[in-house]
Amino acid sequence: MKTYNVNEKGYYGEFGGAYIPEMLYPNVEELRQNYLKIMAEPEFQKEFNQLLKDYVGRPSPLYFAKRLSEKYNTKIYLKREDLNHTGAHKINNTIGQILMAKRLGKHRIIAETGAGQHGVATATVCALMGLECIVYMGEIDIARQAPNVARMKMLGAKVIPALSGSRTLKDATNEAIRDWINNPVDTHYIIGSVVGPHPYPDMVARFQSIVSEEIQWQLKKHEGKTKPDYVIACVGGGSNAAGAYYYFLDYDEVKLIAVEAAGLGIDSGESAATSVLGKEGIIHGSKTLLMQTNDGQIIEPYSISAGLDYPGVGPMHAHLYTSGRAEFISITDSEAMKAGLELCQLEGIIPAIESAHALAIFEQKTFKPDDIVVVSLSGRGDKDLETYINHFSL
Amino acid sequence: MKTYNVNEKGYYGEFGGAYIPEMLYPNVEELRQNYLKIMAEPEFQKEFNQLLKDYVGRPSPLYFAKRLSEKYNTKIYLKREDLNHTGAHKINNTIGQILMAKRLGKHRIIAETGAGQHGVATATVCALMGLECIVYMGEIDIARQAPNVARMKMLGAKVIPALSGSRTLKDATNEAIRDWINNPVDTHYIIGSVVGPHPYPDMVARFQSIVSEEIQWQLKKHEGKTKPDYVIACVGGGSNAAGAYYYFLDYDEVKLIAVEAAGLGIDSGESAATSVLGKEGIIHGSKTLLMQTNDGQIIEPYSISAGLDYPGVGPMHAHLYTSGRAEFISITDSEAMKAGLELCQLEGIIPAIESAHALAIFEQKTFKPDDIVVVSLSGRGDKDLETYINHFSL
Amino acid sequence: MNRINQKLQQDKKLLSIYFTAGYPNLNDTVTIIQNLEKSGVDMIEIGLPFSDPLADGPTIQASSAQALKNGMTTNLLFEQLKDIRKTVKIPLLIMGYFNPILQYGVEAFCKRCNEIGIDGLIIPDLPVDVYNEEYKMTFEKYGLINVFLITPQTSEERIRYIDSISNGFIYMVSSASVTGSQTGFGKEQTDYFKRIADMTLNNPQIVGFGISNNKTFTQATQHTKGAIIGSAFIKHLSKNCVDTIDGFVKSIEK
Amino acid sequence: MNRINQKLQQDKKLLSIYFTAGYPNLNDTVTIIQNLEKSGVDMIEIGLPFSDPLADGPTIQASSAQALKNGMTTNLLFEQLKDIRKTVKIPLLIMGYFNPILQYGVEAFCKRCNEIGIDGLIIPDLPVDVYNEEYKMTFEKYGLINVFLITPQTSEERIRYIDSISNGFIYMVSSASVTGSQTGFGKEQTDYFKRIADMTLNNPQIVGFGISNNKTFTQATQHTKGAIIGSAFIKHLSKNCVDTIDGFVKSIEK
Ligand SMILES: Cc1ncc(COP(=O)(O)O)c(C=O)c1O
Ligand SMILES: Cc1ncc(COP(=O)(O)O)c(C=O)c1O
Repeated sequence: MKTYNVNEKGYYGEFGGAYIPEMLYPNVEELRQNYLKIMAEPEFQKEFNQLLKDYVGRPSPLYFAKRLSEKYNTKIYLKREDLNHTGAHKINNTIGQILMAKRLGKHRIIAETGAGQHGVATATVCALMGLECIVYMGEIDIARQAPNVARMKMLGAKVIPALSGSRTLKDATNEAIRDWINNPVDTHYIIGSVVGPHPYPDMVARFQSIVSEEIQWQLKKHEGKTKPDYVIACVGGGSNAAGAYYYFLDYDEVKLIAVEAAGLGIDSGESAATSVLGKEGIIHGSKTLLMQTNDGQIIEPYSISAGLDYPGVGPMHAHLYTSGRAEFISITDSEAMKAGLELCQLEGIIPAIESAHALAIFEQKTFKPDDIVVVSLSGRGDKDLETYINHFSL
Repeated sequence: MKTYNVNEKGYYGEFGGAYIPEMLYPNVEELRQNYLKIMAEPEFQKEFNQLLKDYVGRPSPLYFAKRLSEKYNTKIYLKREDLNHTGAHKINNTIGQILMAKRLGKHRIIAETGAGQHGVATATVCALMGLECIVYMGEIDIARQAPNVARMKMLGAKVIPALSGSRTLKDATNEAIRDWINNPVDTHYIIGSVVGPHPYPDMVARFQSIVSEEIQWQLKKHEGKTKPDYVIACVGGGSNAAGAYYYFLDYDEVKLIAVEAAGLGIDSGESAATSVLGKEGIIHGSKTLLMQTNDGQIIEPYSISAGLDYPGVGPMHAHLYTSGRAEFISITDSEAMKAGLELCQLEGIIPAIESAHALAIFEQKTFKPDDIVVVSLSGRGDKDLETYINHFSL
Repeated sequence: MNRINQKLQQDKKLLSIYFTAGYPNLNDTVTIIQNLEKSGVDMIEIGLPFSDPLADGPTIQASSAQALKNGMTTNLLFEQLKDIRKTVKIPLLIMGYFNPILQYGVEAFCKRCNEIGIDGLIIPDLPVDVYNEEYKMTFEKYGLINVFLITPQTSEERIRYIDSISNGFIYMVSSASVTGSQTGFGKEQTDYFKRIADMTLNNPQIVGFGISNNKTFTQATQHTKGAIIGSAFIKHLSKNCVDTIDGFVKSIEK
Repeated sequence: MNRINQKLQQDKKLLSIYFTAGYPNLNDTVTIIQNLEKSGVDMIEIGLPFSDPLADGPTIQASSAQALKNGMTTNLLFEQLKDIRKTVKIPLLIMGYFNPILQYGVEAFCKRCNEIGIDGLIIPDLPVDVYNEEYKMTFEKYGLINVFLITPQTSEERIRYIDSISNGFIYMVSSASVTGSQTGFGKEQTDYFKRIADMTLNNPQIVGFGISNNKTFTQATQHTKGAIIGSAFIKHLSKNCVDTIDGFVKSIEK
């Protein structure tokens, strides 16, 4: 049987693996050997689920968006990860990883962040557990996601600007990896998406799989069936998509759509549409699709959305793309912004610009009136207010 | 039997009533005659509860705050209204009122707002229902709660600055009432707290009562009993407190603590501690306690928290105060800010500065180790980041 | 017989003027009243300023704020008015929000009005029923007429009820709006004036809100007993000194 | 026999120098190599610059970024090196991240290295197992020695495994850290050097990371076969011209 999940060697098809310097080997290997075992412990399960419920506020609703559905003449459900504590799906993963880190005896936590949501989610769980927290964030992202920087500071995290390269997510990730190399014993690196060396993509996908787990029983209540016709999610690294797809991966009747950031346009040279523009390569320890020159130098991506402004994609998604299991669609900055504003004004929900990319699909693609379309509303737009206000001169 | 609820005439003890100009009589009377009937309709109940669940994300968790409990050596539960859609308890009421307004055939909505949370919550439900929305907000509050102003704009609401008086919540309320006088036929005024003429205080309290309804069964799961020893809430107008107290009002064994804003200190002349500094009088259509000169002029209040910066208090709370049913405690700006930061760093939750006032109680009052203390975490602090960051020079 | 009732019996359209006590200057109160009477005004509403006048538009709001800033208080107003009846004969009403009166004490307030020679009160936020149940006796004891408002939205039934407990005139709000927000009357308003006139109530009606010049005064009084000018007069005072009151009044009645 | 193996047989402590190709100027590569050999350096690691050098500290990062900006590419580097063996005899290694090599094609890359006379490769993010399973044969076909890293955290078991598949030297990272982040060696490091020495591995060890002067060079080589200087040399180049290389090298070996 075909599977779109990881194999024992850490590969999705030909993508994945752990292309890491030896300095990281002990940490990554320790994690690889222990993550499944730890995740299976009843005590771990209990603590994880309790925190998801009482602290994060799960289950997040599966909300039937009536006015949006009317407008696009199909049945649109929004999976409301924006309602999670800290405002995005990212916290599902950081809760899991902080419990993992504690069981591995780590007491110093590092993370990279783009939109700042993963940084805030990491700072949050560190505060909750009383652990030291250092977050690397590109200088450009520090400027465009100021509210999240303020939140991290409030939560007691140290935010260190990444000053190299495009000064965005990719460079913050480089810095985090350097920190981990420099601090190999007491530090756990909480990666924020389904990227990085094995076992990160799989571990993060498992922590995010709660999203599709819930969609199944919630849809059952709403529609009497557990499987939607479509699941749509934006893809930066791919964690919200991985979570939303997870339990549907092996059911071909559930069509998966991955939405990437086209920035100023696929052919503009200012884009982050990895699947279209990328080729197989190695980034951040993983073999995957990435935007690169013929020479193998990584191209600095661009998107108005800090969370999608990444030149790679998780290996699961690289495989979903090349295998054709998921359809990949690119959405420009201005299409996303328009879709974001539309959701505000039709449904009273301000989406993160990342999530707005997923919503923009409805202007691109026509669905049937009785199609059940689940959109991963991966986060709320509070962090993006300034960008929205300026974009629309409100 | 003693009761702390409203009587048929709209009074809580000697407080309440509807001291309104004749211009408002038809609207208020229409509401008075219909609100209970409408709220009792199964169709209304269904729609209200469905939206609370799928749109707002209720139930909001009752979260056992482990590290905070350890620090103060008692059992502290946080009622997580901060996780609601739009970030505060305010949305419970606006969902209810928008459904009410629709049934009354209104298609223009006005609201006042202080912290902006009620304005955002109103703009949100108006977008959801496709109704016109005008929000009045004091000029000072527009400046200190900028993120919420941006959110209202995104949601398509028109924000009109109140330029008179202290240019805060009281004055925004005056302006909203003037608007209603000028638009008596098609407009519904969504008041944001348990203030204003009867039936508003009772109607808003009923919409907010979901909070204590949930506390009962959630506490049952956590502690095996439905009643806490203490319920603590901040009081601006008093709606989050009313919601958190509601089902406990008639049970004296549940001690109620209302926390007011002392601003720079009770005796500083810059304060909003209505119960201590107020006398019986009329404000915004209701007989209640309010801060006023000997001559009956309303005193301009002060608090660092825009949501507590109000010279009156709802009539229910005036009665809880004079009857001794609730204990009233005042917390200064700096005590509240400290408690807010403490919650960030112990529990990873950034509270609204309003809610931080309630949390500051633990430095003032000692609880027994096995006391079950429920604190209404009425909202999240995203709107307050700038104030926090400046206050602590982070 | 109360001066208001006497005045209402006169066979003419009545011009009533509202001003805010303590505005433009703290001690203008008596001069304004005297000048208004001299100019031929029929009735005066002395505004007791309030910090939060929620039924008033920007003009009266601003005058109230200024009056309070100038130092106006309830006691001071009574002090200024204490000898008013030595010089002024026309009906005088105090118009104010309920809270300052409540703080003074309703009975004490009524008593003081009576001593001074105030004839009536207009308290926009004192509801009819509360008045009826709690304060009617006190008002009557001190010979004060309480004036109620009606608006285009007030039901016929309620108008009849208000008429039944009124004993002076009914303050007919020209259109549902705060003071000062109209610029002229249209068909809707004149229909309304006529509709009420056709109800042949016991109490005559005097129109308020939106009267600013001869034209609106004439329109407003076509079917009613009189009209009240507020914001327009305050605006005049804000730009001209109290000596010009005569000119303002003449421009209305011309 | 590979030049690296020959060199390792010499009875001396080896000084190896890393530099980034294309830095400070695009065409400095050959001059730097020649000057290094003339100054008595034993071995050279030619850095193939990469946009995202995640195991490197700020100095090497900056030099890589500058080199790419100057126009360095894999092809150009090979072009610059094509006649290098006409003048240079000491062992030459290319040190680079895996992605540019992968894009070039691993086999093509190895072939070209072989043609030019490159002796070995250091690819920090090519894992031991992947090398072993996928690329070992190719490397051997083209006579290239692949150099693996070990760190203070590498387990004894893993060191023995790495030793078993190495056929040149082991690159011993002085302390777990990115390049350029040490300022001197303490007891911890020297204990670690000694611990590894006591394991009597088949492959000699050469220390890298944190060697910047005569003192650290001497410490590093007390228990090992040699040491590699990278960041300190790049820093030197950033402030001095390529003619001063001799002085730099002499200051290390003095
Ligand atoms: C709200 C939101 N959605 C999506 C993303 C993209 O991440 P991923 O592709 O891992 O879901 C981010 C990243 O910060 C985010 O904040
Ligand atoms: C988070 C929050 N808590 C409390 C309040 C105070 O209102 P109330 O006293 O009606 O709960 C506000 C008002 O804006 C608020 O935003």
